[in-house]
Amino acid sequence: MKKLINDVDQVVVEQLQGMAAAHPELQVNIAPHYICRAKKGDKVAVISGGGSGHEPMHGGFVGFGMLDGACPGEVFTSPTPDQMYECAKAVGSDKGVLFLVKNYTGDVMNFETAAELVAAEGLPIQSILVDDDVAVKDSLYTAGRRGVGLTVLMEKIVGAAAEAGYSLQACADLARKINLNGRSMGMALTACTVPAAGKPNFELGDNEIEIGIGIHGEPGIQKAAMQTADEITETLFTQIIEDKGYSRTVREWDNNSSQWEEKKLVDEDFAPGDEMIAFVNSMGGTPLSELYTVYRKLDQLCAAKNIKIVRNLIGPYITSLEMQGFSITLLKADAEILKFWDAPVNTPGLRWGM
Amino acid sequence: MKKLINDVDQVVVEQLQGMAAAHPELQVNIAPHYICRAKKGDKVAVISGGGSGHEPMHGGFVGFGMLDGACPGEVFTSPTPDQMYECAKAVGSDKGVLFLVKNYTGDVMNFETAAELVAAEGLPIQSILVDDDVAVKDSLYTAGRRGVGLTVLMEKIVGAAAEAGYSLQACADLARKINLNGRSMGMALTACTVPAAGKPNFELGDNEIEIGIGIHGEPGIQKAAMQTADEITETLFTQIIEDKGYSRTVREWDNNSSQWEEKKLVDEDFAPGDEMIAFVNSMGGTPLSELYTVYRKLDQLCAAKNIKIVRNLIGPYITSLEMQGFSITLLKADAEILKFWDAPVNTPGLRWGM
Amino acid sequence: MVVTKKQIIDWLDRIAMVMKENREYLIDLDSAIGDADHGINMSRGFSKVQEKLPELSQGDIGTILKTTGMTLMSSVGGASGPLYGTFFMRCGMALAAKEELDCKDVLALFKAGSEGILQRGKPNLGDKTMYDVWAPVIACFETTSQENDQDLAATLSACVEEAEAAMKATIPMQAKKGRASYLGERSIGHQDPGATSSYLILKALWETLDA
Amino acid sequence: MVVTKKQIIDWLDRIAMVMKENREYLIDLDSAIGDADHGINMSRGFSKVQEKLPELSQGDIGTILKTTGMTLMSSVGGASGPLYGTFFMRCGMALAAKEELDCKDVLALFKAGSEGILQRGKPNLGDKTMYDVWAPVIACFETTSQENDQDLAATLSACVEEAEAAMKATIPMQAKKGRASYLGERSIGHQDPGATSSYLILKALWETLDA
Ligand SMILES: Nc1ncnc2c1ncn2[C@@H]1O[C@H](COP(=O)(O)OP(=O)(O)O)[C@@H](O)[C@H]1O
Ligand SMILES: Nc1ncnc2c1ncn2[C@@H]1O[C@H](COP(=O)(O)OP(=O)(O)O)[C@@H](O)[C@H]1O
Ligand SMILES: [Mg+2]
Ligand SMILES: [Mg+2]
Ligand SMILES: [Mg+2]
Ligand SMILES: [Mg+2]
Repeated sequence: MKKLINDVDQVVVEQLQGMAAAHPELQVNIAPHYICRAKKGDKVAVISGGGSGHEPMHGGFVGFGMLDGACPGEVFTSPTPDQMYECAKAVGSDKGVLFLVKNYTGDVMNFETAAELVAAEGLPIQSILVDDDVAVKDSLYTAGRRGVGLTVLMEKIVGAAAEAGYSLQACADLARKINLNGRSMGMALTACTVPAAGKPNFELGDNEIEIGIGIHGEPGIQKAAMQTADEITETLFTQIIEDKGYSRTVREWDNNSSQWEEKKLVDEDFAPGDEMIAFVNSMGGTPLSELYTVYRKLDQLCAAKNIKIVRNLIGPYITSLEMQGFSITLLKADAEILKFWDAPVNTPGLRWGM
Repeated sequence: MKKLINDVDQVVVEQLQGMAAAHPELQVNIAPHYICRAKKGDKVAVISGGGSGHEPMHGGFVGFGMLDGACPGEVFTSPTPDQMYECAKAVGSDKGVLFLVKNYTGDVMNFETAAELVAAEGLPIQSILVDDDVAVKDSLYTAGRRGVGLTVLMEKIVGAAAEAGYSLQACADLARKINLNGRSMGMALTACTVPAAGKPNFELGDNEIEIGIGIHGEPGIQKAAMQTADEITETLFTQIIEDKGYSRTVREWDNNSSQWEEKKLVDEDFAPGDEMIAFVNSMGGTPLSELYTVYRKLDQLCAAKNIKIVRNLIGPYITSLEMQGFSITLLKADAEILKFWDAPVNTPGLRWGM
Repeated sequence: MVVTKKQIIDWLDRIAMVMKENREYLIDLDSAIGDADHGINMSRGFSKVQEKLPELSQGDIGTILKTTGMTLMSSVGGASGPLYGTFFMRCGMALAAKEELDCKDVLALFKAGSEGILQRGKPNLGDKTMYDVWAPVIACFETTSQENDQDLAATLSACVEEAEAAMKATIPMQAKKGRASYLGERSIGHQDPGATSSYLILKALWETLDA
Repeated sequence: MVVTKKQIIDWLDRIAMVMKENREYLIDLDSAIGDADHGINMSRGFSKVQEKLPELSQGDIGTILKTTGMTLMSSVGGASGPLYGTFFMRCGMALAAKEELDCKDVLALFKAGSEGILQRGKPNLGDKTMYDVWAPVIACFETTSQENDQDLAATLSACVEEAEAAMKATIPMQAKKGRASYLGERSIGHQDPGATSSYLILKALWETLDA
């Protein structure tokens, strides 16, 4: 393992110290770990978090028009409830706190515990799951679809809505709508190495790739022989576009009854004529040039299905350490979504309009 | 070699096609290869170029406030004079054309030939070299210092000056000043593979790194045993900060006499109290998280030397395919430089203020 | 035979040691069907617990275990953090104010802890999780303690054997909960890391008492 | 013995073939002290020249060589693009309107080409570049052609031997120009890729005439 680190046990802390040095406009808290805006806003506070190793997500998305706070766990390990609780206290007002949570068992359990603590503090709280990874096929026999690329788009769009004065309920509704209209899939050319583990999590031969990879260095759904960029892009695109009617039961907090409520939510299908935000993401070690090779094909495939890409995002935004590979996310976009996508954002990881 | 490509002979073309699809506001020309703004401005046209494989540089820096055109060669191979010539005709007005050229034998010779062609066309032309890589020690017994990280800062700052109406001469003077006040050094944890070559250019053991790497996959100045991020950062920082009075003879075009003039240029030293733009760059395969670990140390080192980092840029901006490693660039910044650094920029690869 | 407060402290101390010793092993297991952090998470969490043991020795057993749970909750992260956090918090709540534990108390401890896992993670039997260790261990405890007249040593010894078998029985299972479930059939043939750490926790208790 | 226009065309055609055959070899040489693209650059450039040969066969030798230079200039890139581009453009200019070449013409060709390299790249002898092949070759050509009464076959044969020796003589040199110069002393012990392609170009002419 060769990495630019000093001590495997200090990687997260030292990265946070680097963030603090580089971005004085952010407040970086070390014990417990969280990054938040320096000033509490009179608005819904949008907070996300998850294991480290996905940079710039989430800490790099804290700032105007996006997140109010981010809670990084150890590398690929969910953060703990005290982080989200302290972060919520730092940025949350009576307008409420919205958690955006990627659907992993650990994240869900830790954020649920945190939500209970925040609610006990008397702050209105809502928690919305992102589960956009079509590589996971059913929710009955698995922990359900994982939260991957769509998280970035959701944080941008919902962050802009909160900035514009949306209520907690309206922000939650928008986030839920985004989740039901966005889907992703990823692949890996190489594995990655968690610093504290010291060796890669799985082995890939010189001619092998993993299809349906998550973002935690776990093996994908299926090993395959190496293929051209066009072939791989078509595989991912087809899986995303043909995925229909995924249904899951999620738990959302009810601020009136102060308890969790189960909700059954069903994806909305993609259809010809849809307008989309297309997001081609690097897993960390894949250079931008290769993403453009992928985008070229994605653009052709969308055109052939009469799907109109109206916005795009191309680059390393939700990564898996130094893993080589990429993911595609498609989000069906209506006027509300596009308006908040286009709204100004100013964070270390995503910036436009200001 | 596992890469997201289709055909080793088509990588550059297909990336350009991807750029064209993703960024309709740019004009992407295939024969010969160049990327330029859709509209010719009534201003100095700033053009750069070089081998491909350094994305987002240069093509990703075409847009408002930065480049007017970029000419990508084959991977790690200088572009040919016809590219710069055609690009200059596409975006150049009678305000003149400024070439920003990284100091590599190939780039210099191809851009010189192009400058002669542009001059013959009757357009005022100027060509400024970037040679900021302190890993190369003398210019007498080598091809001279290489152009590396400073190129990105120069393109941003000079691009903004051109946007603000600076004359060709003023743009060239500013570019020259930046070159004499900015220095860089890089290192690699891994080699990278040129697609058409099919195998890495050099081998590094599990415990080896290359110090003083360029951006073309060539071996560095010196192999070393693996070290901590702090140690490596200190090595690069020290080399940059202690480099004094580098002198070289450059050739600049004289539009009056229509011939090349030799100029001897000497670097300005860094001193305590200096204000700097600090740029920590990923070679492509190193994830953002590790760059922040480096930045943490760089910030401490600067503070200890009473050097004030007043702006920073952290991320993969001038890369070497999928190589893992990083470079540090420090640019002494006066009010003029900071003003144009802060000015709005809107390109696929760098964006703020708009 | 009773379990003294000192032995509870020793147990927690031993778990920390065991998790350090088995760090690579648990990482390897989690590499195969997860994200390679279970060994890291467990040893980080129990090191934190270990650091707190000196100050903890003042309180009763219930307080010790509750604080252990809260410490795990805020230091482990991942899926196992809330699960083991809840496990120990519930143990503490079940044994409030106790200064020593008899055989029935130990059963109550496991039952409360296991119930906590069930509520947080909603695992079913056979889902290939740590619950696949605790459920059979509790059944075994109930039977053996009755058969052996509440003899803790004999009961625990049987439970450790049962736990080992239960841990190994996760190998042929297909994961339906947690990260391993994404692998579908590819999760078959690998031992569950959480089941393994649960076995180690139980065995550490037995070793503490046996010492 | 004279060189016909047909033979010039065959020469260029053969260079394209030779560069394709030696692509990996030149890549390997450039890997050691450069950026691994010389083989790619040369085979790309001469393939382009090869594509143009049918239409070129109309023109005189000067035109053929000038077009070759311009084609290389706009397709090779890197350092070798402008260098070989200038080399062949200068050859063409020196042999304007010729339909066949005698021994003195061939000397003029090499001299003009080599002069082009000198002006573009400003190499010194011993800098470990392609110029370290052309300079001794021209000296050898002058001596041998005089000694052999302007016998082209004998002269060229001697020049090919000289070129091979000159190419190998770049091995112990420390590079002072081009990308290899960055390596300082680490460039010693490796054969210069550009010197090698220059040798191949010369040898291809000899093979063409000898065939
Ligand atoms: N829903 C669940 N119920 C019970 N145990 C679970 C559940 N999900 C996961 N586990 C247990 O957690 C273990 C994984 O823990 P760990 O690797 O620390 O967390 P993560 O999976 O978040 O990386 C699994 O081996 C399994 O035993
Ligand atoms: N200044 C120079 N003068 C003459 N020849 C040079 C000079 N610089 C480089 N060369 C030649 O060019 C060769 C490298 O060509 P190539 O690999 O195609 O270009 P690049 O170095 O730009 O990648 C070297 O081996 C050397 O022979
Ligand atoms: Mg984990
Ligand atoms: Mg090159
Ligand atoms: Mg795990
Ligand atoms: Mg080369």
